[in-house]
Amino acid sequence: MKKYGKQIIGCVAAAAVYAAVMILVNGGFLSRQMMSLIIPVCMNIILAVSLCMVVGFLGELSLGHAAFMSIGAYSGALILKSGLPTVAALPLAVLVGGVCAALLGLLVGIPVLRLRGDYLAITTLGFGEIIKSVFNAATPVTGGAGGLKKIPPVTTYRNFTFVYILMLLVILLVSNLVKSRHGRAICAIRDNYIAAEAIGIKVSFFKTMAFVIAAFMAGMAGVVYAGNIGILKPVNFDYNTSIEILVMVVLGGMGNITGSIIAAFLLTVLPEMLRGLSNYRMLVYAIALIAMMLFNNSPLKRMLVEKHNMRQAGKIE
Amino acid sequence: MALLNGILAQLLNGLRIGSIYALIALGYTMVYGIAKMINFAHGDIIMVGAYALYVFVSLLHVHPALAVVLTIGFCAVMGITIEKIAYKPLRNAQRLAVLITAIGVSYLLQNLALLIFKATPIPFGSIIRVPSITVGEITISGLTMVTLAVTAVVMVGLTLFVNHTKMGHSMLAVSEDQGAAKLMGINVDRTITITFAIGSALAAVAGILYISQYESLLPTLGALPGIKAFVAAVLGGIGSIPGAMIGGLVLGIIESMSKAYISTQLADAIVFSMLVVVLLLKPSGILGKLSIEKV
Amino acid sequence: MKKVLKTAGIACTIAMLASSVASAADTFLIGGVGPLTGAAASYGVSVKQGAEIAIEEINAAGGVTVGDTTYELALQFEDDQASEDIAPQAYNAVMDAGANVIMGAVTSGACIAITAQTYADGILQVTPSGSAEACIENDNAFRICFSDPEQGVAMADYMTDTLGLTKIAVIYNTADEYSTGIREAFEAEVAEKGGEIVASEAFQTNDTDFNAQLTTINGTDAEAIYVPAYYQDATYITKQASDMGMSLPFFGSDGWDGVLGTVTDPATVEGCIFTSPFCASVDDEKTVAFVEAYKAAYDATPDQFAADGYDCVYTFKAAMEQAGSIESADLIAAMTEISVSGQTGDPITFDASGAPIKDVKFVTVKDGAYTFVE
Amino acid sequence: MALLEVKNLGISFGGLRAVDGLNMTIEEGSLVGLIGPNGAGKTTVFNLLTGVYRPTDGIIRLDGTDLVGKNPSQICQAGIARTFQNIRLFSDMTVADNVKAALHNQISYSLAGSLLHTPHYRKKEKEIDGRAMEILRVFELDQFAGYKAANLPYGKQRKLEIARALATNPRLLLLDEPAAGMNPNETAELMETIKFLRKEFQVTILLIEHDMKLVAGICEELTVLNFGEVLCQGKTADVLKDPQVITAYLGE
Repeated sequence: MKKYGKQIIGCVAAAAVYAAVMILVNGGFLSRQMMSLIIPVCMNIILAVSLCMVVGFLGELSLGHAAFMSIGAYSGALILKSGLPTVAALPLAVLVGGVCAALLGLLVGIPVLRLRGDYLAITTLGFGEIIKSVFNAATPVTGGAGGLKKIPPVTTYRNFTFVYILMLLVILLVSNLVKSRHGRAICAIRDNYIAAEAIGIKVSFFKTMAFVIAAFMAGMAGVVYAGNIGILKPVNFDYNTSIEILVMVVLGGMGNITGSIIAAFLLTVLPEMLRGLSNYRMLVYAIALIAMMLFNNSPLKRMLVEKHNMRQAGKIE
Repeated sequence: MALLNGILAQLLNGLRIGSIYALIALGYTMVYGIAKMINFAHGDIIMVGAYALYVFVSLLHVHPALAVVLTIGFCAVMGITIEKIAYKPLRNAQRLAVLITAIGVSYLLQNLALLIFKATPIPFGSIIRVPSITVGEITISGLTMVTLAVTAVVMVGLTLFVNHTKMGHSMLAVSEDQGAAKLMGINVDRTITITFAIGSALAAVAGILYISQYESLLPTLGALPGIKAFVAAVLGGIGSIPGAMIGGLVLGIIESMSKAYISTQLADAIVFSMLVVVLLLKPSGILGKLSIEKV
Repeated sequence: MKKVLKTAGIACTIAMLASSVASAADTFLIGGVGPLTGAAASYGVSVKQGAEIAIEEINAAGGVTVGDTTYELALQFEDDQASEDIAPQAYNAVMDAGANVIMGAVTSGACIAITAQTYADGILQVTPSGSAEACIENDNAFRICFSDPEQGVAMADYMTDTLGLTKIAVIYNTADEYSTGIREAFEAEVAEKGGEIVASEAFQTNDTDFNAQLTTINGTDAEAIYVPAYYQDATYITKQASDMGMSLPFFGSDGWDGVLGTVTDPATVEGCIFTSPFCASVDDEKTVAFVEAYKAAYDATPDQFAADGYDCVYTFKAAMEQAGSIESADLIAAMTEISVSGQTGDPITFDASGAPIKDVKFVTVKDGAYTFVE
Repeated sequence: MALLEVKNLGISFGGLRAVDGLNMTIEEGSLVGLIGPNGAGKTTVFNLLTGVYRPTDGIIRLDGTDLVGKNPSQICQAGIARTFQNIRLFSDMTVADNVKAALHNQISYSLAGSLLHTPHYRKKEKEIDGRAMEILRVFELDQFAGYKAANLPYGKQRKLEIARALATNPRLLLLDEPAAGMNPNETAELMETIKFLRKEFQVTILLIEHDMKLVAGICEELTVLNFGEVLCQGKTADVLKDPQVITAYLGE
């Protein structure tokens, strides 16, 4: 019964957020600046939640999430530009973007099977830079450094509903996955891969699977990005972008989907809220980031968590 | 003959940039090996070192030799401060938490520099003047030789320090097992603080040589060499001191060779592909120790 | 701190003026979008400062009179970090503040990222320095600077026709739209004129080491090197070339302007020639006045971005006066009828495509100072 | 036929011969002890049997199937489960999820079911829940099902590890020092549990243990290792009387 309670709360919250956004947008209560943030927030939530699966649940550090996003963005954008009616083009683009990114995920999955930890991290970073270079060089298809331009603006805040559903879908799929035998296998690998193997979990298979699913979702987010900004440039998918997504996941408390969502929202909106500080904006952002990380691991927060743990342990004794 | 000269010249170009990567990678590897964290702000400490040298020499008119010492001291103190404020409270947190904080520190340093020194590049002539050597048709730049020499000296010095001093032994112990080191009476906090001081001092040296080589100050100047040196450190086997040196030089040479003979457009892609290939063949880098988990 | 106060001051002024509609001098708000932080910050800062000089001049001279109303100009400049992702937010932030016209974005990609929205909003958009052709695709968009292909073609003609060079090497930034755009047009035009590109060497943004590319060029029979890139890149390239003992003449694009401020030894760029609409060291009256005002206010020498920003503001003024209205549609319609006497051209007029019509000029470094090539 | 057949098993690490010429047969349903001084190579034998290490030479057969060259997850599926000397729980997961993770191959459904939580998923999950609780109940861990594994006290963590191993439905269970770090009361309790689960789950058990009271109390047969080689094999009572064994344990 408790399980269903959580699901009901989730549904109500999702509907309430949707209603609130629609009222704010259509009622003209939002500034244009805030309206232009709606889609980026959704997109970043998709990215953060999908990366959360790799970093939080699988426990592998990936610095190449932006590469998956870029593959999705470019392939999806080519579909959007093909002249199909939006009704058909948009879902198709999202699907193709996701699939292309997933294929890259499979490719990246190969070294994933051999490498761990920081070596894997640097490899994913390397993959990202390779993709970026290739996009830069493949001018006839990608427009090179000048970028792929004139992508129809099909995922602006006017198409909020579509993007929102996509976002909910991603959140739902990831949180569903976590509460399943596949999710348990992935988490088991994170906690102790030797023990995971010993209980019959195929570590390589599940690692690759996590990467592929996360890549698929990042690819979809890329299509949303393409349809929102209208121009794709390889430089926007460098490791800094990957790191920004990673920051959301870590700040959200690794392996915590709700945390990732909140962090994605905050970190997208925060720099805009700080515009009033003009030149000091990024400085304050940096300080805020450090402060949030320090708080997350401060004695105060730890005390709260430990109290909870003690209560559990106390009950056992 | 012309082809041979060309190859030789490109090799030297590789050494020129590679020796800088190697020097930065030494700092990376040092901090990584002992504190077990990827210090993403390392590249920005190089930037701070470069600006500090500029302030001492051009604005305060300190004698260059003294300025070098002051710069190294300044960066070491800054490294300690950053460690105390931003990293130490996270000593027992997840490793990723520290990584993100390091990224925050990187943003902070870059934006501070931007506010203080503005975005326009500041020209700053080299304080190191060493004549080039010409052998046949090949010219070896004086600075390249200085950088190589400094990198080699630093590498040897670090190796000796780590293996033959009390502090060095503490560092090795901390790098093996922090908990056990603590039980053995080693002051882990102090050891890590000193590691950061040394790492930052190395970054300062790298900054000084970098700015002498390229002569233009930018708030973001540390970012690219920082990431390349990180790659170099991993390539060589992160945590290994000679590995950092080899990784840096190899990276520099691959970079200049692929620019010269394959494609300047795809040079970065080639460099990173090489990295992936090396790691697939040798998952812990050229000289890295493969840590096998005991079951 | 001064800047914060200043921004706060402007914000207060805007708020006050907005609340008292009946005040004698109404405010005409220019919404600026460009990088103030990040790697491209210097371009945005220059544009902003150049525009501020123009605004101060105009306001000091009594503002802009349109019909019966006199407008005081104001600028709200939002940071887009030269990023396509952030430009829309920056644009919407200035729109929230009630911008009447848009100056920006400063960089091409960010500019293209907001053109669809400015077009939908029907607002006059003038980019000071967005040189990609796509920046002015829409009817509401104009630019002050030359387009990338125009520059490339102009330099190719000059090098082949005027100087009679036939074997040319190119170093360009493969990750930069401006650089690749010029390079493409340049190489095509050189081929057209019967010249030969003997080497076309790429580099990436933030690269500082060009020895590999220069060594390659050294091994060819190039007679000159063309570098369509920014002055930082030019600084590194010329310095490293001179260290290698290369003596080939350098040619550049307008991004080279400012190179004397960043080289440690002016001898390394002595004799180089680049296309530039603006040269801070010429001694005509208008330039001198601008340079002095700029120096007094910001303790720096204005570059072409500053000049572009300056001209942008005067373009708005001319459009307001010509239109006799501050309605966007009227301003846009007036754009093709105006003639601006600016820093980067005198006169500057605009064609229906939104491109400026002004003379291409070549600047060279002679005895460590910029001068126009006669 | 014996359940487990090990013939001439050996492994070298560099020059070191960690296990050499090990022969061992374990009959279905028996409870066998593997003992020997520290560093004798007992855990290495476990690692060889479960595929963590690949033997340099020798044969391992489970019910006639060759296991050499298979990876740990394949060997687990073939029917060997184990616990670890240094407890390896999924410490950030709940007690219940630790066991459920081990039911991964027993009660299965598709990825689509996982992603969409289909009715089939619900049915199977219910089954998994039931089975997991059943197993936890055996170890009296059911009331802690929702707690993080890391928060359990040490003795219960050991129990949970055994519970998790049993969830894979093994034919052969390898226990690596199950009583390590337990007080006499806990050890006594553990002995009862082992006896009980042997009957309840009809599983054959091979265990490494230093606690002689436990070994003597429950093992029917013993194999004694010393310096990687078999010192002595046979019925528990006989082996414990063997002078060689006593020397190996107590020294000269």
